[in-house]
Amino acid sequence: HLPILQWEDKRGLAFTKNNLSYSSNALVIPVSGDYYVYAQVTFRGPIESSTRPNSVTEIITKVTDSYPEPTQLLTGTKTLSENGNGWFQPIYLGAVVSLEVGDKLMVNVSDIKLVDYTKEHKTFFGAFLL
Amino acid sequence: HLPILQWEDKRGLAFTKNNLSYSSNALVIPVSGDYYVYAQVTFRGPIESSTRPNSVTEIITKVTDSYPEPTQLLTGTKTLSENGNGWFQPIYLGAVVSLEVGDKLMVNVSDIKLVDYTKEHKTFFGAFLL
Amino acid sequence: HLPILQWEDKRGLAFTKNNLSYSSNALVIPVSGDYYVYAQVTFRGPIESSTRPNSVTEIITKVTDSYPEPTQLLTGTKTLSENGNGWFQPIYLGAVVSLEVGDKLMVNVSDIKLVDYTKEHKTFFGAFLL
Amino acid sequence: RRYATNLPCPAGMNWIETARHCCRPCPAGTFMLEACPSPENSSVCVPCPNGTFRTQPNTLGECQACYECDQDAFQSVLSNCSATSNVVCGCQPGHFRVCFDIHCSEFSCQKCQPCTGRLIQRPCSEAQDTLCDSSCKPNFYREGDECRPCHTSTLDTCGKECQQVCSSNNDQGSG
Repeated sequence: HLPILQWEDKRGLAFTKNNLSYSSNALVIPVSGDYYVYAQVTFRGPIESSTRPNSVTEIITKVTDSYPEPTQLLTGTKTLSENGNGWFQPIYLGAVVSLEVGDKLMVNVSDIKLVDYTKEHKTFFGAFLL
Repeated sequence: HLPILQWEDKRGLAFTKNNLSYSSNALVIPVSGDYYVYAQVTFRGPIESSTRPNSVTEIITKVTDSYPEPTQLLTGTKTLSENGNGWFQPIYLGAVVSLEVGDKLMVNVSDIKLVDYTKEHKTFFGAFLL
Repeated sequence: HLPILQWEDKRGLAFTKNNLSYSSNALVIPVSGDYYVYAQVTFRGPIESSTRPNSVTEIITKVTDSYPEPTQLLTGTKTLSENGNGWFQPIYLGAVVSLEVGDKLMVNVSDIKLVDYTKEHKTFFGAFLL
Repeated sequence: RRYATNLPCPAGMNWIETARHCCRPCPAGTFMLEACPSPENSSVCVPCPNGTFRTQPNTLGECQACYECDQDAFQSVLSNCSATSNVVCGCQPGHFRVCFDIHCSEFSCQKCQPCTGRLIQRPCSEAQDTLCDSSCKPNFYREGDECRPCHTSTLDTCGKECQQVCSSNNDQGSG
């Protein structure tokens, strides 16, 4: 599986409301229902790396007690065509999904080293109950 | 008009929740109100094709009994610069629109052959009442 | 600071619903709470211009009476690799933010001359209370 | 006006929606945990937790998260985040700043060019790359757009340009 992104959930704009809680890299669903789930990851090419990847991928995944395998809910895959290494590529995903209490939501990415973690308003993750 | 995408609404991540029903390629609005409407289409370059289009376009369109012409609600247009044909380009659109009961929502694309249908978490379409 | 986009809120797809009002380039928050805020800006290369910028940026910003400086809420930055100047690049942003009554939301862009204003379904901005 | 009108507060005070009166802002480096019970009293102001900051007096309920410098893109910390100021990032030694737009809100750090075999007209700095002299240093000859040391040339690799530069240096040397 693709590596899982870790999230800052205390400082600044990060907040977990209506008792959506965040633990071990996942948003934990407090009550069953339809949620709008969204995430943006800004990928960027570090300047010196000789090889630029062909593509970057972001996947919002669900792990649930009722099924041993993670389920891919939403996927954004983009090939890269910038030459040189100084590139930026944001991928936004969002949709309504049905979730059960206790379900866990995570964001997987093709390469954690390419994620721009420097500013909270460039890479973010959240959900709200409809 | 651009060709209309067809949607699988029975299996998997079917989005027909809160009695939004789906018929002849369109989401049918069950009750008037403001809806957040969204869609992502993942376009990809078919391997064998030599020519790559200059751009890809996704449009969320509304057809309503009160007006003979379809109305373009949201549009995403992206030029392509990847060389070769193994490219991927997701386009996400989402916004609040006022809809009447019976209105139909559809997704039009510049070229149906370029749409990545293989996985429902890469190309999806939905709406929810505010 | 980056220039602020102006919005047409009277005609067409005006997004000022559920008494969100719009004044001097900003959406004004009528009641405190958590809002899903979103905006799409379609950038395009003006035909006559020879030089293409390296990148385009869209930022949703908050101005509040409680703090003398604007706060960047959401940012999308994309480097460009299309050659020539007839390019298109949409950037969509959306997330939940906590806002106070009277707070103002604006959209800043790296270069106003590159914004495709021609159609309201290509560049749009809105919010709704959860 | 369609939303509750805020009564204008005297200079130096902010309207607090939840308390429905004006309060004096908390100083920079803190945030407002509890609004003042009345305009004459002070609010409960709490220092920004580690990793957050407020550069200005405010009546906000939290501090802003500090940015981080992009180590993978050869950025360096020019000044650390403090309770009253965000981190300031620059470029590691031997690198210069490449801005992504005219505002330079985003930049990456690129390796300075070494000017091998040339004199340096302007050294590399945070803002711009080294400016190399267009001509080669003494004892260096031009090969394409490179300057190569004479001692590395051999009889069969030493073309016209090389012979002009390197042999005349030898004459001077032995003369």
